Amino acid sequence: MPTGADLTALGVTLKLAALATTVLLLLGTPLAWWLSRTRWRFKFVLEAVVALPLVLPPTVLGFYLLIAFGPHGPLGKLMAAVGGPPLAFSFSGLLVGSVIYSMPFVVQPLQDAFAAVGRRPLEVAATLRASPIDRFFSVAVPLARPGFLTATVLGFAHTVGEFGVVLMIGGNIPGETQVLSIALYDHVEGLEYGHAHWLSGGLLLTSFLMLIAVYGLNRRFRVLRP
Amino acid sequence: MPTGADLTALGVTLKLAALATTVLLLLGTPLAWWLSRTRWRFKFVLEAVVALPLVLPPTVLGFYLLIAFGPHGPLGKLMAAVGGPPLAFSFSGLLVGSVIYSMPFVVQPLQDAFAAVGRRPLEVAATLRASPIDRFFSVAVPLARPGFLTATVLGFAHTVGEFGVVLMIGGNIPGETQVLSIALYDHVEGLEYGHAHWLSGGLLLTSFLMLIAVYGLNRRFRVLRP
Amino acid sequence: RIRVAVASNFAGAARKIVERFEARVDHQVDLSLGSTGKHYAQIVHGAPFDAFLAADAWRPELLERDGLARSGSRFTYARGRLVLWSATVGLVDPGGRVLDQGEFRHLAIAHPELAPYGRAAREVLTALGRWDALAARLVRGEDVGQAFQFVASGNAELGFVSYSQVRQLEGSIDGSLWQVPENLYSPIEQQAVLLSDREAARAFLRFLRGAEALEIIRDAGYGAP
Amino acid sequence: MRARFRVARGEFTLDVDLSLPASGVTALFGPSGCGKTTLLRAIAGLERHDDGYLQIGETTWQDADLFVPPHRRALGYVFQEASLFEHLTVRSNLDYAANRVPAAERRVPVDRAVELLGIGTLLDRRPAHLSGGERQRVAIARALAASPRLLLMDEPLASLDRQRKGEILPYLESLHRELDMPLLYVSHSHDEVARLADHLVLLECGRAEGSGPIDEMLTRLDLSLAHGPDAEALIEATVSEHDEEFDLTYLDSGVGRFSVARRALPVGSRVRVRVAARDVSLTLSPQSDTSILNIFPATVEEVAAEAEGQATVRLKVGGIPMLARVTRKSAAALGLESGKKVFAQAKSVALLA
Amino acid sequence: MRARFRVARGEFTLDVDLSLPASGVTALFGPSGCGKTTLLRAIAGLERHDDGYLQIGETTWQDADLFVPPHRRALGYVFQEASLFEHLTVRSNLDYAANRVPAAERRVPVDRAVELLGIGTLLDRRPAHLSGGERQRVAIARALAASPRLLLMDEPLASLDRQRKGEILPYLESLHRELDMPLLYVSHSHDEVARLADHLVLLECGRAEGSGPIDEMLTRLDLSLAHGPDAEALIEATVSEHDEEFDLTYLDSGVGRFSVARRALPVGSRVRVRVAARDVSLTLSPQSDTSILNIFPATVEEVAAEAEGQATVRLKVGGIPMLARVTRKSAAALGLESGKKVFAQAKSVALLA
Ligand SMILES: Nc1ncnc2c1ncn2[C@@H]1O[C@H](COP(=O)(O)OP(=O)(O)OP(=O)(O)O)[C@@H](O)[C@H]1O
Ligand SMILES: Nc1ncnc2c1ncn2[C@@H]1O[C@H](COP(=O)(O)OP(=O)(O)OP(=O)(O)O)[C@@H](O)[C@H]1O
Ligand SMILES: [Mg+2]
Ligand SMILES: [Mg+2]
Repeated sequence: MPTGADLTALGVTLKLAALATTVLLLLGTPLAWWLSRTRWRFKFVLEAVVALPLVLPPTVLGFYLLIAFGPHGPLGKLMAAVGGPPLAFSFSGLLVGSVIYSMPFVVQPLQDAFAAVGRRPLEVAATLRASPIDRFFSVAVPLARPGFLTATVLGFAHTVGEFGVVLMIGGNIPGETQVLSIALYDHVEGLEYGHAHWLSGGLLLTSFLMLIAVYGLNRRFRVLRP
Repeated sequence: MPTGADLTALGVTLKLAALATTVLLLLGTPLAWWLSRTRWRFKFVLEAVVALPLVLPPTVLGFYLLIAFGPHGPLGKLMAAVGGPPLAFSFSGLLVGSVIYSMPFVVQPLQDAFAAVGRRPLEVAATLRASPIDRFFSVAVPLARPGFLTATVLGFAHTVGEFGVVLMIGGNIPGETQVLSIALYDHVEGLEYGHAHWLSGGLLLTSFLMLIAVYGLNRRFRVLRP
Repeated sequence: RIRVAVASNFAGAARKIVERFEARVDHQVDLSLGSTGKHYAQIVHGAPFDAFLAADAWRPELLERDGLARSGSRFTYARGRLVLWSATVGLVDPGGRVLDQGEFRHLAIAHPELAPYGRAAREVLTALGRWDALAARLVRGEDVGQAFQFVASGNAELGFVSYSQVRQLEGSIDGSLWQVPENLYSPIEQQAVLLSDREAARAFLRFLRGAEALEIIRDAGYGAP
Repeated sequence: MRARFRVARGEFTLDVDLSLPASGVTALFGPSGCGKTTLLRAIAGLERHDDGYLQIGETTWQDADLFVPPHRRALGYVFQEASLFEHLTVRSNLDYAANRVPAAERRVPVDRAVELLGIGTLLDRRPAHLSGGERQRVAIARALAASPRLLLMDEPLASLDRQRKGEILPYLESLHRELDMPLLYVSHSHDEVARLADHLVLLECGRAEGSGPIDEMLTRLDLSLAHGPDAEALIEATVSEHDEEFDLTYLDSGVGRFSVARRALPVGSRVRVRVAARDVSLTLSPQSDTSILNIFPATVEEVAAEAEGQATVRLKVGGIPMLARVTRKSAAALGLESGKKVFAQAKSVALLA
Repeated sequence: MRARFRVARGEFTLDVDLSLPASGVTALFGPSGCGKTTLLRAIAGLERHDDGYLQIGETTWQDADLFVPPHRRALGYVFQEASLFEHLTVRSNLDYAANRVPAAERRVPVDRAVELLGIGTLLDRRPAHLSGGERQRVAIARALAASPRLLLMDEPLASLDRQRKGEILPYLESLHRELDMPLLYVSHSHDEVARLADHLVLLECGRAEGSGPIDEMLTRLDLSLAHGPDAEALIEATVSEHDEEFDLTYLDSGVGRFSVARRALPVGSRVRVRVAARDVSLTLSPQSDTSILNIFPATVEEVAAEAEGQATVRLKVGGIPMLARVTRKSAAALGLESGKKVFAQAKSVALLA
């Protein structure tokens, strides 16, 4: 049976995953769009930078984020200067960490999907008086639908399971930064296997149902390509 | 300066990432192809299953794999029955674990890319006497190039940085299952910060150069889509 | 060639001991660092370790009880010493009164249920009557290693860490610390067990109990068993 | 060649059962959305419809038990929409086709196709860097390079200029003659069909309204072709003589001798003559004081009323069908009815070479 | 309307400087790959070429400092290739266009466009479920529904059957008359151009070989149009009388009176007459004993030699240009040269309505 703490952790997890996915899409979409359109010679450098955080083990990435968030770190100083909340041991910090770590899973599929849209539909929209913003939302986004689905699923799932970064910068504060993955990890570490099985099963089932809902719904809206 | 152990770990890591990426592409490509073509009503269930391992924290996933690989686990028994090598605490085990964990990052982009190819080019190839296998390799694969790039980069990078699963099922055995991410983690845990910085920097730089090479080369072969 | 699973917090000392050991005898030792919980799970599932240097006494006991460790081989190889440490000079006074005045936002401890140093920290705070008052300001690392990083990076102003960790910095951070009196917490016994029957492993554990190793352990900031 | 298909697609149903000659050019003609593309795709095997039958010459490609997949059918298909491989250069597109033809079946060298379609300068380009017509020409060249046993073309010349068409059409004509490569051809252009086709299939709303040799099809009053303003008859003829003095060329045909404005064609060459129904008038006795040169005795086969007081008369002239468009008033005045003997005068005829 | 562009693309360079009428139908004519699409795209602003100038009526769309982006140009563009939004139904494709037109500028109701193009039954379909011609019709309807100030069409009717064309063409003609919607139209079809265009631009290898009113362009001997086998002249005329007895219709034009086979058109309607060069013969004195009804006094302007012993003669008849194709031998015999007075006899003329 799940404890109250588990349920709290579930709440934090869902909130984190939902927010992180939202932020990832909000940041990743314009970036992916730009990457898919630009003819900038050095865009491949930026592409590499986006994928880079992936190669660091999450705990190590978390370690460097911790240093960056600290009072002497660049992000810590920045936040202090603008009067923002401290990032370490806070939900905002988790959000930042999760976003950095999951970014490539959102940007890459979106970039591919935008590239696959091609120029023609956007040109057509332009001749039909659609402004750049208008045609982005009315043409590019709907046609890049499969990419958004992939980006959302990968971003969300990865944030739910993400663990090392969160462990390192979160401080495991119940209700604030204790997410389900940590709770689950703790059960395994504490040899509470029964509990761990229960929680894993629940997490898998919930996620499975969510994924099925997402993929199942998507079937109905799939764009046909001849 | 890197120690001899670090260099050994680097070797194991590169071997693991290269092999895992190869296996991921070998398994993921047919699966993605099938998913992108089938009209099976319940394919969304399979799509969900592929994405599922992501939501478990890697150590927890590793824990379950450990149980499965162990002498009493289903996979362990299977391997013993067919006379295969034991999976737990072996390089083969790491490979299996990494493949399971990184699978969605390979299957999803490939599936999207195959879907974006559309039916027409394959029909054309069929009328030009290309057999199904022939047209898969001569048409679908080259046209799905961006998807392969994304799949390879995400799969490779994620395997390099991947850590929890490997730590759990590998047992951190130098020369066999100690990968760079674990060595790096050990340095951080052991407060050998100078060492950790050095290693992170090296890892980032190497990966950066590899990514740049991949993306940069890719620029030249990009397929134009009107 | 033997494989030894070692708790991460003992990594520095373990490496030095192995170095001496290998110089002395014709055996080689591979260290696998990690958390004691993970090592335990791995050993249960057949990990090929010959000896286990845990961060606590509980997991070795379990292994011995379940017959996974050689019975009678278990012994305490080091005793952890808890300190209240800050990376800021002068923040922590030698009497620990900073805990009462409370001019800090975060106090880092290791996981009180999972990590021996976390349990000890909780005992100290309880004994001082500050546990409930400070509960909202606690940040918990999975193990004492993370708790240390919280403090070292300055994100937590102070925290309960292992003296061995502070020693290992060798003054690269001019912080301030309070050696917590040992009567405020039950001893942090780090125990070792023999897992395999191999002579080299026995030899290594013998060496670990020897005077030469003891010297290193003390020097690393641990109390002698 | 026998093709029977039944395809249901929402409100649209294709239901055809055709017997077509196994050689020559067959045109598929019909309004937009009548099922031409659907039929071609079924013949190519790109879509599998269970209730179908397809036989080409001796070979069965589909019946109740058998379905030969498209890559074993040795077809060439020029799709209605652009269909080049975007990842390959023009040259590689052509090679893709040529390399998959067994050496023994190679009949159209790539070079020949390149030359014919005038795409020699485009070989190193990617399809995205071609104009619409250029893409279409490459697609035709690629289909030819596949040395098919049956060539299917879905409006291949729609985006080409007249001159280019003029160069390609004779080659397509020669294909079936020289290489015995039958051609099934979708076109909306009366001109193209009149020039190229030996056989015509008229599709309408998914049904084959008719199918037969082109000369018959054009003049059948039960079909729509004979009723439009462009109703016409096609007559095969041979150039028999040039008249230097009057600047005329004489053509001999089953109908009789045609005189047309002089055209520099070698005597003996086979041509087609197109006689528009509205250029044909009828008289009961041969008129001698007329400027009209082409006058033939004919028999009325059938009379059909048209809109605006017109009527279309189907005639047989020496066994060959011809159409005349007259007013209903004259039809009545002349007492036109089946079997009536009349004289058909063609005011002008066009020579298609 | 003034358009100047210079576009370099590999070996191809488009370099044009055109002044076109700001109303009416302008046809862009030229062989495949000559730069028609490139020009349309530049006019639409889909590609930005620095060295360009474009002015429509009073409005400047591009000059050295200014570049109005395509979505502010209020154009309609029918692309050469299919270009429907695959993610929207036919209806939503049309609405996409209509919804972006400010209420004050709405001139073509969606319903009208749907009806005209006969796509009423397709409204709920996705483009992938349409036939080629159906897609093309939806694209035209969508461009119309955008109520553009300038309509650009890249071979819009290529994939449509003759009947459908016959329904759409008059509407396109009416657009510029009733709605003052100028049309720039790429076509390879002589027929379409002859019927529709007021103005013709002849492109060749990226250069404008010529540009002017269609009747002049067709008869200019310095251009290729006058030299093919299909050289022809277009003459504007008015239906003036029907002759019931001889079944003729009389047309009055600047050239004189034409007699053509009777056609049920109201007296007074404006039509075009097409006179093919090969149907025109020349005499030095008016012949009276000929069957040819259309004989006009003319002045030779220019004589150009053709292949195969032929020559093309440009005439002026009452100020209106006309072409005659004769043998070089006759040209010499008649002493044809600039200024010579002759009589032109048109054996047959076609009425385009
Ligand atoms: N991206 C490109 N790179 C190089 N050459 C190009 C490119 N795009 C077009 N061209 C060339 O420019 C010329 C003009 O192309 P354009 O599409 O304007 O021709 P078009 O007149 O529309 O021909 P069509 O009637 O065949 O559509 C062609 O010769 C074409 O090969
Ligand atoms: N997937 C589909 N679902 C429903 N109807 C379809 C589908 N595909 C085609 N149709 C309909 O089938 C009919 C035949 O289509 P087809 O493409 O064969 O026409 P076509 O004769 O080739 O026309 P065109 O000359 O316009 O290319 C059309 O009415 C079309 O609307
Ligand atoms: Mg079609
Ligand atoms: Mg074009």
